Order: sequence, then structure tokens, then C-alpha cells
Amino acid sequence: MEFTFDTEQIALRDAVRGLLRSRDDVPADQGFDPAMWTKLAAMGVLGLPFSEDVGGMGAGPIEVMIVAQELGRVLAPEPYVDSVVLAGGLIAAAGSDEQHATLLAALAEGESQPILAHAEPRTRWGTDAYGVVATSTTDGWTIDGTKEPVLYGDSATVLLVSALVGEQTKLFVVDPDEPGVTRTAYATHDGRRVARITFTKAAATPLGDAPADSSVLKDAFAQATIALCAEALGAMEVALDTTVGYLKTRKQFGVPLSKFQALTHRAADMYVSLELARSVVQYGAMCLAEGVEDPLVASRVKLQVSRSARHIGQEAIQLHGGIGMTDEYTIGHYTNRLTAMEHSLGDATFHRARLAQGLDQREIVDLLG
Amino acid sequence: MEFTFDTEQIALRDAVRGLLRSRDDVPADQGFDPAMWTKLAAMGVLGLPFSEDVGGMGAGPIEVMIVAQELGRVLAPEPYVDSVVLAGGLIAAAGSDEQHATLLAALAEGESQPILAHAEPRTRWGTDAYGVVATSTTDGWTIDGTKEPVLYGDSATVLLVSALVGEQTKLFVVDPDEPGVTRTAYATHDGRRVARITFTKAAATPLGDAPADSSVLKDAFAQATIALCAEALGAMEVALDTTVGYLKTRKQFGVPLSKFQALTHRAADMYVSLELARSVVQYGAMCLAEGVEDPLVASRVKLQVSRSARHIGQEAIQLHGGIGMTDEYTIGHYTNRLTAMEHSLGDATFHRARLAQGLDQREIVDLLG
Amino acid sequence: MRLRLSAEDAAFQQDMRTFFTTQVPQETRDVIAHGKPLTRELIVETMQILNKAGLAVPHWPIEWGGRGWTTLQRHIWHEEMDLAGVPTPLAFNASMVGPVIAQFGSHEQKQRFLPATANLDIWWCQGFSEPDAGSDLASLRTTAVRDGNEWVVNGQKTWTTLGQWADWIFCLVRTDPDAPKKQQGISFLLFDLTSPGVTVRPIKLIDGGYEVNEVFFENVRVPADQLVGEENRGWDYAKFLLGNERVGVAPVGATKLRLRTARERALEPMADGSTLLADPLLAARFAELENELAALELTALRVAADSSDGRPDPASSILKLRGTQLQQDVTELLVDIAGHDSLATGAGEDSDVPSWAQRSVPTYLNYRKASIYGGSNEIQRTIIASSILGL
Amino acid sequence: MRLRLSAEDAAFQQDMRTFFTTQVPQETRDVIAHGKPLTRELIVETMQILNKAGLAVPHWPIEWGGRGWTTLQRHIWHEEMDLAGVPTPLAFNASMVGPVIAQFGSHEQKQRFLPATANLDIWWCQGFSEPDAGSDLASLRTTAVRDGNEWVVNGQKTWTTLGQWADWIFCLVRTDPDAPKKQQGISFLLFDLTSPGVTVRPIKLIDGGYEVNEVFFENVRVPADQLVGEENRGWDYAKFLLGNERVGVAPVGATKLRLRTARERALEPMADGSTLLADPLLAARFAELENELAALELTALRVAADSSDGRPDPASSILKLRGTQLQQDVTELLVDIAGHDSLATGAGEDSDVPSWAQRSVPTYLNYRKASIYGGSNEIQRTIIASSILGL
Repeated sequence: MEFTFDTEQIALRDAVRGLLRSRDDVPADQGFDPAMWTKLAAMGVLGLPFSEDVGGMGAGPIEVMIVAQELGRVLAPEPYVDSVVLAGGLIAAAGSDEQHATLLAALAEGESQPILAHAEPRTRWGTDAYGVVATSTTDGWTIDGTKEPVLYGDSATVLLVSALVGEQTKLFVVDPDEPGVTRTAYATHDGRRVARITFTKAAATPLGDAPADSSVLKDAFAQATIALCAEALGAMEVALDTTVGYLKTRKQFGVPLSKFQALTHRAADMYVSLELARSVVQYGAMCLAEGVEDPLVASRVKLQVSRSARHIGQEAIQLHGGIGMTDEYTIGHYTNRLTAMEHSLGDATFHRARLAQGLDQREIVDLLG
Repeated sequence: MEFTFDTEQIALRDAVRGLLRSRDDVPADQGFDPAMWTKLAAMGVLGLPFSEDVGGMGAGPIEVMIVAQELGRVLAPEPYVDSVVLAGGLIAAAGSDEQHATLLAALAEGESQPILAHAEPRTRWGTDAYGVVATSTTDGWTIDGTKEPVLYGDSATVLLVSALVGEQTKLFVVDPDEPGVTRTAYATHDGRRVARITFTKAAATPLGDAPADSSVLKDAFAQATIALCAEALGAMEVALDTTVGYLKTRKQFGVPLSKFQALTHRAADMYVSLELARSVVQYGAMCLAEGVEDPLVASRVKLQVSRSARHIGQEAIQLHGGIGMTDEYTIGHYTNRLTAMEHSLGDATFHRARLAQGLDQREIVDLLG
Repeated sequence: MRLRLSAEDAAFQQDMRTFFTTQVPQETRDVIAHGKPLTRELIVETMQILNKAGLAVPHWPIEWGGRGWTTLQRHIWHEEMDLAGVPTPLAFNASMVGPVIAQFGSHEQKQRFLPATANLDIWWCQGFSEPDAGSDLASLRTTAVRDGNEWVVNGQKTWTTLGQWADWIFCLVRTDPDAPKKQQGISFLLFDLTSPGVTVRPIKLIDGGYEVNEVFFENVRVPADQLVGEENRGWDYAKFLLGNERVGVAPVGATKLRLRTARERALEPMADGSTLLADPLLAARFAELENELAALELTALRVAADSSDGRPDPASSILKLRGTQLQQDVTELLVDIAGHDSLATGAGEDSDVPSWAQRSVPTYLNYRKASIYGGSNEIQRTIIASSILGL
Repeated sequence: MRLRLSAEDAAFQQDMRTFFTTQVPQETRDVIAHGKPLTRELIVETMQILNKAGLAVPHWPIEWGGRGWTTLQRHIWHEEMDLAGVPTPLAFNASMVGPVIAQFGSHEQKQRFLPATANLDIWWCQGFSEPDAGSDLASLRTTAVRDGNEWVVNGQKTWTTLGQWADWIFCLVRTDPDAPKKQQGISFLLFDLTSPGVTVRPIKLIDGGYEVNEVFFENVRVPADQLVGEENRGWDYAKFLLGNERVGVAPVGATKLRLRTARERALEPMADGSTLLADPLLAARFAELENELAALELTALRVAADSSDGRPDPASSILKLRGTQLQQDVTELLVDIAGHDSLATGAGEDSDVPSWAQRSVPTYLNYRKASIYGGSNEIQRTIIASSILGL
């Protein structure tokens, strides 16, 4: 048991941190910086989790966590978790050899950006499709229906689409530039881009040799959830640092805010929340790395991280006071982004329900086995 | 709309408060002070809610609230809510004329102490009996089974017993000194007395001309719940006063605790909890007085009061520090008693479930109509 | 003790409800009911409808449009407005500068300003906070120096709510920098925002909207007759103004309206035909919030029913503290009900994501202000601890 | 980063589990599992079993019974004890006075006290807090004045846990009242509680039990060779002692044991045949607590796995703060599961009210101490804010 990074992992962290320092403005109609995406590719970060024979680095969930955490620290809007971990993870898990060779290699090189189009309005975060249907025709598969909100759906170069085949949800690959695919893009509350994607007899190919079953979504969601939680952890670190810094420098009634015990004690509670989140994120990444077979791990991680994120996000603004409400100051953006992450890949209620189910059949968890 | 007491009500409050100042030691094997019971009778307090023709004062729920609140302020162990409000209320609501004349008159005079024996082990706070059965014989009714915990069950001179008749729960009157009734008494955690009562072919008479249905329990529980909440309100008032007094006088690090903002802000939150509790208690009493027909009123009151009681009880000890843990100091007794009240007549979870049920069928409550 | 409204008050409530639901256009009230942003025009139009009916400034002196109502009646008036989704009279006019002028202003000032203030012909904003004088308001540094028959104002205000829509500002300025205490030497000045030397810079907030402003003064010349009351007594007037309001401090009606909306949302069928309210955990959260709101409403009624004088009451701090907590809790609930639909912020009308869900996070973020502005919750706790508990 | 235990540590864990579940009598472990009060005899007997096996004081220097384990191994040792329901070695002996004597005592003191301390032949208690020196320990007023080859002690200690069962006390006393700072001039003295002039008065607690004591000293004469280390350096030794423990600070194993028990209770059929755990709200509360406890356990493991030195670590404050919160949450859960059965405190064995339900409120009340004793949660927050956050 060890909770420390090795030298290579520290080097990776420092390299990513350094790279992220030099950011250009993000084009508003894109929602992220394509130049940064290219730089991340050049550093090998986009191919990190994929095997070397498809152009990846063959690294593992710990390295993915490290990268995601750094992205979170600067609120980087690049679709690392969405494209590399989630969509890339799905292709790696369920794609055919040919899909591995083409899609993953292009993703690792920054030339392709696959995105999963799964969410539909008025649904929760399960693995089912509701209103999107795949039909087998003599010319192959076609897809009909609407997916929304699809994060980064407008910039995606490849769409992985979940669709009903009969009563089963299966996965397909769709080229968004083909006829029958309409994308309407707009901004999320945290300034990223999201799309409504309507499919009308859109040509689709199965993910995998036969279309993969929705069960592959479960593992991919687990991996993406833990990476997203690492991103949230990075954001929480900086949110607390920023708040502490503000308490030290800002004066009221002639003294720094850090003289007000009612405030410093609340900062202490935020720190506890942060460290609990750090513990579960590292746990989650290590479980993935070691193939721990508890399907509830991602839910454990997301539940704690969601609680910590809401606590830290709300308190960070409150302890800043008015300035925390302004767009000009950074802290509100952290709270904003943390709110988005809370409601991505399952919120606290969703994951708690998974953990509560079956409590009559299983013992209280024993982490050390 | 008015939230103030009239002159008579203030006089009642002051009289009860004065009376309660002169308390003798409570005999440990009794759990309350019989001399005080007699004095309360002499003041007319025990007959307060009953009509004048059965020896009562014909007063209403507001007056009952005032008395209960005063009892709560000094943690008076006398069975006012249990005997006068709950058992007395049941007799008044469902008893025969003869039962009114005998039982209520004796109760008002302090000569009889009726108690409801309803709780059974491993049950929640509904109106059903489970393991206690009434049988109709040629000689009248007999009862078999065990009730526990029955607060003040050992000192009761009359027992009202809920028992199954077929699948229905009905109410009976049992003389505890008759053969077939065994009472084992012991202490509650807050130093009152409670009994396990076993009935073996114990002779019983119906409450009312035919045995009253368990539905009468519902109204009686509602009245008793609101009175109990008034008692809790009194206890919370003093718990907060005591805590505030302690913060003003106790020094640490050379200054009074009241200089530590982390503590005073928590005292402020306790005050908010107290005032919210006061509002709902007064609301509940006024609803009873005016015959408001919302069956959820008692649940509204108990839910808020339970939340306030737990908050104030826990914080009162914490803000006292070590001294709050001692039997010698009063504050722990307040927390102890508040904990008992929380788990009497339905806890927060029980009442919240009642309020949550049917939310799809009814609108958010509008208190002003 | 009596829960029911008197016959008179019950009739009063009915009158209010009828007026607000029939005389204020449905389209205006839908803006609030659906949580959409209000425009300047809607606020002005509504306040003029109310003023015409004598419902804009009922707590003012009768000769200036007041109605001599009891506090309970004012409470009812305010709650019924909120529940009907009526934009309430602009606080800067109706609750802030108006009462100060009515109480402390000269007769000329009253004649000049009060009718226009009640009718929102002048839109006022508040110049109190400064970059280094927020919670610690008395540290303010904006100065006014007498020059002949004018005051010359220099300095900066901030957090000036809706300053971008305002015509005039009421402003605390330091007129005696040598006063022994920082609370002394402050005056209460009124002036036109179009005066030369005034710059209003809107501040973008985290929800993407604009509500507050920085206001800069560079040698702004203000006629001496626009100083209210006595020179150097401005702090007293500010305290009067801030402690003046005991009605509508806890936004009970507005929060109830939002909770009702949340309930309707949670009853709308999901894609799989289920409803969210069928989840016992969500139902329990509703029941809990509903009950907390009821306890707050009863507390607000206690404060309203049991006071007839206009003095500031520390109980207002409970209402402010608890009121903003619940206000925030309900916005949080709506985000959680929206789920991942809450990411679809800019989806617009063509989307199947309901528009309330699109707005849920900006609204949630916007209401983080509630526990900060107007005396932060920390300030309210300090007031409760000191003024009520004597700590 | 590696989650799995090394083969060595996994074997170590298995050894511990085997030892604790086979060598400590089931009846002893049932006392803890069922939440019954421990007796002096059980604690002594268990510590002697552990000591015989080299498991009582593994963190001491090897020559005095230590094992040279890693912090992680000590963590595993402690958790396995807790999970098995083994009464842990008496903290006053094993974690407090023992390490101080081993580090700062004379060779004679070590020989005289350490073996007897490890074997609980001497039961120690702690004489630190005084009526006016609780959180502010440095204000202590108990004095020791040198008289020939003895110290004469006068004063009063309080909150002396299990003093009623103790043989000896380790005591902070003021030996130089003129020292410039109150932290200076304090010495660390050991003495026999049967010495003339010592009075121990047990304090009854709100759960009805006795755990802490007042201890009075009236001209108690203590041989000079029972002063540990240097005169007037006692504050340093006390800080060493208080900051010495990083293992077992958060009672994870004990809380987990209690949560397991709570789950079993919630699965026992009620009178109507239902189980409480079937209620989605209770199940959600369990899931939430289980997860919070897991996050705490992981944090404790991080602290344990990543440190090999013995210096005090402010991270211990997180463990203490959060650990006691969850400890209290679980006692609260048990009361709520008990429902009205929780009133049947004194029912005894003949009752159908299960005995855990009978004990639920006294246990809940007793554990209110957890956030007060040993550095209150307020003190822990202050440490986190200052030592970690630099506030």
C-alpha cells in the first residue's frame, strides 16, 4: 500500500502543469483551445491510457488521474475526460481491431475527437437509450432520434451513439459530417460547449464487430467518473487555496479576515472535505489500476467527491463575499465548474442509490479486504 | 392573527412557574414527585383541558401548551403530557359518560393517574397493537400480551390498553391492581420511570360504551404531540439560556468564551432553531384551539421540534465542553430529556414520512389559507 | 393567541390576491413564475400600476402615499405579491431612500422626490459599499467637500445593484474626515447619475448576468440642498434605512412559489414515464424543505403580527439568515431535479430540455449572493449573538 | 501508488486477525461488540495477553518491547484489534506515559516503570487538565515546590479519565511560577495515587456512568527521582505526548464495528415482520455513513502509509475531527433505529426490548465526549486552520 507518486508520475504532473500554464484565449464558439489540444497530443497525454500498438503510451489510471487533476486545477476546458477517457475508453474496450487502429491512433495524435452521444433530455444517468433508435437496413445501420446535452458534441469528429435495437441499447459509430446528422451547439453554464444532435436516418456502423452492448458503458462510465473526480479534486484544491489566500489578505474592520474564527473554522472544514475527496479519488484510481472487482467503487468516489465539491464550492464563494460573485474573479468559476461536474456522470443521489441498493445483501465495505 | 398571550394566560404561566420553583426531591422509585402532582391538581392544572361538568377548567390547547412549556423549562418529571393530555384526552374523546364522570374527575383532582399502554417492543409509532389481544368472554373482556415501554406505567392507577380484537385495534380500560396484570418498572435514560406490563387474562372494560376504535388514538396523539413539543420548547429555551450564560462567564485563554466567534455564531444558529420551534409549537396549539382540519399539523410541529431539539441538545453540550458531560451540571440533563422527547410520539423520520406521503396529490402547504 | 386572520385581514388578503392576479398582467407574472430575468420596463410598469392603486408604498407616511396598514397587513400585501409573481416595488425607492427622505428630508426634498420615487419616475440606486468598506461600511472613503453652494464628491462605490438602470443615487459620503469615530462625519447625499464625473461600470457576475456595478465619482458637483437631514448624521440615516424593513426580509412567498414550481417539475414525466417525486428520497427532501419553509413563514408572521412600531428588530436577522438559506436550498433542489439537463444552459426554446432546467444553474449561482448581500449571514449571526443573546 | 497490501503486510494483517480472534476470549470481545461497559479486569487481562505476545506496545523502542513496525503495520494492528472487538492497550500507559519515559526518562526510570507499564501492572492516569486549564492547558496552577529531596504537590486536576482505577498518575505541575511564559516552568512528575494527600473523586456523567475524576493534591510528597527529564521542560514532553499518536486517532475500526452492528439491528424483523433497512431513507443514510467512513479510513491509511517518522502531524487533526463526527453519527443512528425502544434503558435481560436498544441512548450521550475530550473539535479546527492552512 502506497499513496505516493513515483518519479515518473511526478515528472508527468510537472510537465502537464507546465504545459497548461501557457494557454491562449479559448475561442468562445469552440469552448476549448484546439492549440492546447494539439500540445497535449504532442506530449503524449491524449494517448496515455491506450496500448502502444495503437499509438498510445500504455500508461494507467494513476497517470490519467494525474493529468485530470492538473486540468481541473486550471479549469482547462479541453475534453480530456469526455474524449480520451470516456469515448476513447469505450473504443478501446469494445471497438474492433480496425476501430482501435484508426480511431485511437488519431485520438492519440490529436487529429480525431471521438465523443459519446448518450444523454437524452429528462433522463437520469443510466446506460439506457430511450428515444434514439437504430435500424438495420440492407445498406447497414441507420439511427434516428435526438441526443442532448452532448458535451463537446459540436467539435466531435466521431460520435459514439447509444441507440435502441429492439429493447436493447447498443453502441454505434456515426460520422457527424454525414447527412442526417444535425448539430445545434450552445454554451453550458460553465462556458463549455454542448450540443443537441438530431439523427435522421443517419448512417451508422457498429462499435465492435457486432454493435457493443450497453454493458460496456458501465465500465467506461466508471473509469470516466473517477477521472472526472480527479479533475474535480484539482479544482477543489485551487478553490481552497484561493479562499485561504483571500482570507489572509483581505481586510475587514481593520484586520485580515483570517482573524475571524467563524471563517477560519469553516476553512478548516473545507480542508477536511478536500482531503476526504483526495483519498477516495486516489483509491478509485488505484482500484482501476489493480482491477479491483467492486462495481461500486466509482459510486463511492463520486458520492464523496460530489459532497466535497458542493461544500467547497458554496463555502468558497461565501467566504469571499461579494467579490466571489463576480465573473472577473476566479473563485466563482471554480464553483460553477464544480457544479457542472457534480451533475455529470451521476450526481450524489444517483450514486448513493446504487450504494444503498442491496445493503441488505452485503456487509459494510471492508477496504483492506 | 395574534401570537401573544392574554392576561389570564400570562397569569397561568407565572403561577405554574412559581409553583414549580418549590420542588422537593423526586423519589427515585417513583420517577416524579407526588407532592408536586397534588399541588398541580390544587392549582387546577390537571383538569385544565376538561369540561367543567367533569371537574375540569374548560381551558384549551393554548393553556395546555403554556403549562407544558413551563414543565419543560425545569425538566419536571411529572406525567402531565402522558396522563392529562394523552390518557385524559383519550378518555374525554372516547370514554362513556360514566368514565368521564369517574376517571376525569379523579384525574383533575390528582387522585387518579390514567396512562396509555400502547407501545410494544420493535414497533414504530403507529396506532396499531401487535402482540396484545383482547378476548370477549361471557364474563366480559380479558387482555393478554405485553406492553413496553410504558412511560409512568408503574405509577398508573388506570391503564388504557390498545389491543387486537380480530384484526382491529381497540381500546380498553384495565385496573392495574387486578390479577393478571404484572408490572416491572425501571428507569428511562432521562431518569423517569417506565414499565413492562404483562397481561394474562386480565379483566378489561371497553373505553366507551363499545371499545373505542384505534382511530381515536390519532387525534389524541396529535394533541399529546403538540403538548410534548411545547415541553421540548421550554427545555430548549433553558438549554440555550444556560449555554449563553456559560459562554459569557467561562474563560479560556484569558478571555470569556463569548470572544470566540466560532462559538457565538453557533449560539446564534441555536437561537434560530429555537425560534423556529417556538413558531411551530404556537402554530400547533392554535390549530388545535381553532379546530384546523389538517391532520398533518402535529407532524409539522414534531418534525421541526425534533430537528431543533437535536441541534440545540448537541450544541449545548459541545459549547459547554467537558462540564456539559457531567451529571452535576444541568445542561446534559436537558440534552438527555430532549433526546427522550425526540423519540416519543414519533421521531423526525416518522413524521417526515407522513408529510412526504401524498405530496404528489397535494400542493405545498399554504398556512394562511 | 389566534391563528386565523381577523375578518378584516382576511378580506384584505382577498382584495390583495384579487388585485395582484387580475390587475398585473399575466405575462409579467409569468416572467417571475418561470424564473426568467426581469427587465427595467416590467419593473417600472408594475410599480406604476401598484402606485396608481396605492399599493406601491403603503408603509410611507399617509400624506405621501402611505396607507397606515398594520405590519401584518403589510406582510400579507408582500406575500401575496410574491405568490402571485408580481415584481415587488423597487426596494431602493420604496424601502430605502423614500422612508429616509420622508423621515429626515426637508419639505422641499419631500415634494421634489417622494411622488417621483413612489411612481418610479426616478429610479434610485444605493451608494453605500466601497471596495474596502463592505461589511465594515463605516470605513467608507468617498468624500464630499463643500465648495460654495455645492458638494464636490470623489471616490468609488461598488456592489451598486441595478445601478446600470438607475437615474439617481443616494450615497454615503465622508464630509468630516477628522471626526473622532469613523461612524461620524458621514453624510447622506442625493444626486443625478447623469452628473458630469459619474461613471457606472457594470460588473459581470458568475451567472453571466449583470446586476451590480462599480460607480466612480470624479469631482461630481452636487447642489447643497441635496444633502438629506443634517450634515455628518448620515450614519444614523443609513442605520434607520437598513433597520427599517421587517416585512419581506425573509422571501417566504418567493421561495414558496419556487418550491411549488419544483414540485410541478418533479411531477412531469421523465423519458421512461416515471416521475422524480415517486422517489421516496426526493419526496422526503421536499417534505423537509416544505416544513422548514412553514416554520420560517410562521416566524415571519410572528414578527409581523406582534409589532406595530417601526423600530428595527433583531428578529429581522433570523428572517434574513434563515430566509436566504431556504431560498438557496430551493435553487439547489431545482438543479438536482434537472440532473444532467442542467448542463443545457443555452439550449433555447427548440430543445426538449425544459427551459426551467436550462436556467437552473445560473439561478442557483445567482442566489449564492443572497447570503452575502444586504448584510451577509455572518453579519446576521453576529447581530443575533450580540443584540439578542448579549454575547 | 498501490492499494494492495504488500505480501508481507497482507500476511501481517492475517496474523493479527488470527491472533486477535483466537487468543483474546470471545466473551471479552463480545463486550465491545455488544457495546457493554468494560471492566478494569478485562482491560488488564487483555493488555497482559497482548503484552505477552509482544502486541501491547509495538511502537516503543525495541529494547522495551517495541517491534519496529511501519506506521502502516501499526495501523493494521490497531484496526484489526478494533474490528475484532479487542479492548485496546490502555492509552495512558501505551501511548502516553510509556513513550515519554522511554524518550526522556532516566535509565533507572525506564527500568523501574516501562515493563510494569507495558504489562499494566501499573495503571496510569493523566493529570493534565484543571478546572481553569482545559483547552488552555498551559494555564495550569497545580504547583510542586522542592523541599529537600522531594517535591511537594498542591492543587487540583480534573477530567482524569479512569482515575478511579489507576495506581499512578503522570502529572503536569508548575515548578517555576516566575517563568516569563506560562508554557515555561512546568514539570512532568510521576507519583503513586496512594500517596498521602491524594484524593480521587469520580464525576458522574450524563449517561449515568463514571469515567472521569477530579484529583486533589494536598501536600503530596513526591521523591525527586520521579520527575521525568529536565525540570521546567514538562510542556515539551506534554506536547510530545499529545502529538505522538497518529495511529488510531480516528476510531475507524470501532466505528465500522458499530455500523455493522447497526446494519444487523436494522435487518432484525420488527413486530410487523418488516425490516427497517427496507426503508429507502434508512438505507440511504447507511450508504452515506458507510461511504463517509470509507473516505475517512482511506485518509487514515494515507497518513499511516506515507509516514515513517514519529513526529506529530497536523493531519492527525483531520482524523480526530472527522473520526469523532462519524463515531457520533453512528451512535445517533443506533438511537434512531431503536425508536421508542430507546426509552427502555433499564429494562434488563427479561425484556423483549433488545439490549442494544436499551443501551443506545446512554452510549449516544456518552459519545458526546468524543468531540470534547483529547482536544475538542474546535481546537482541531484551529490547528488545521493555523498549522495546515496558515491562517
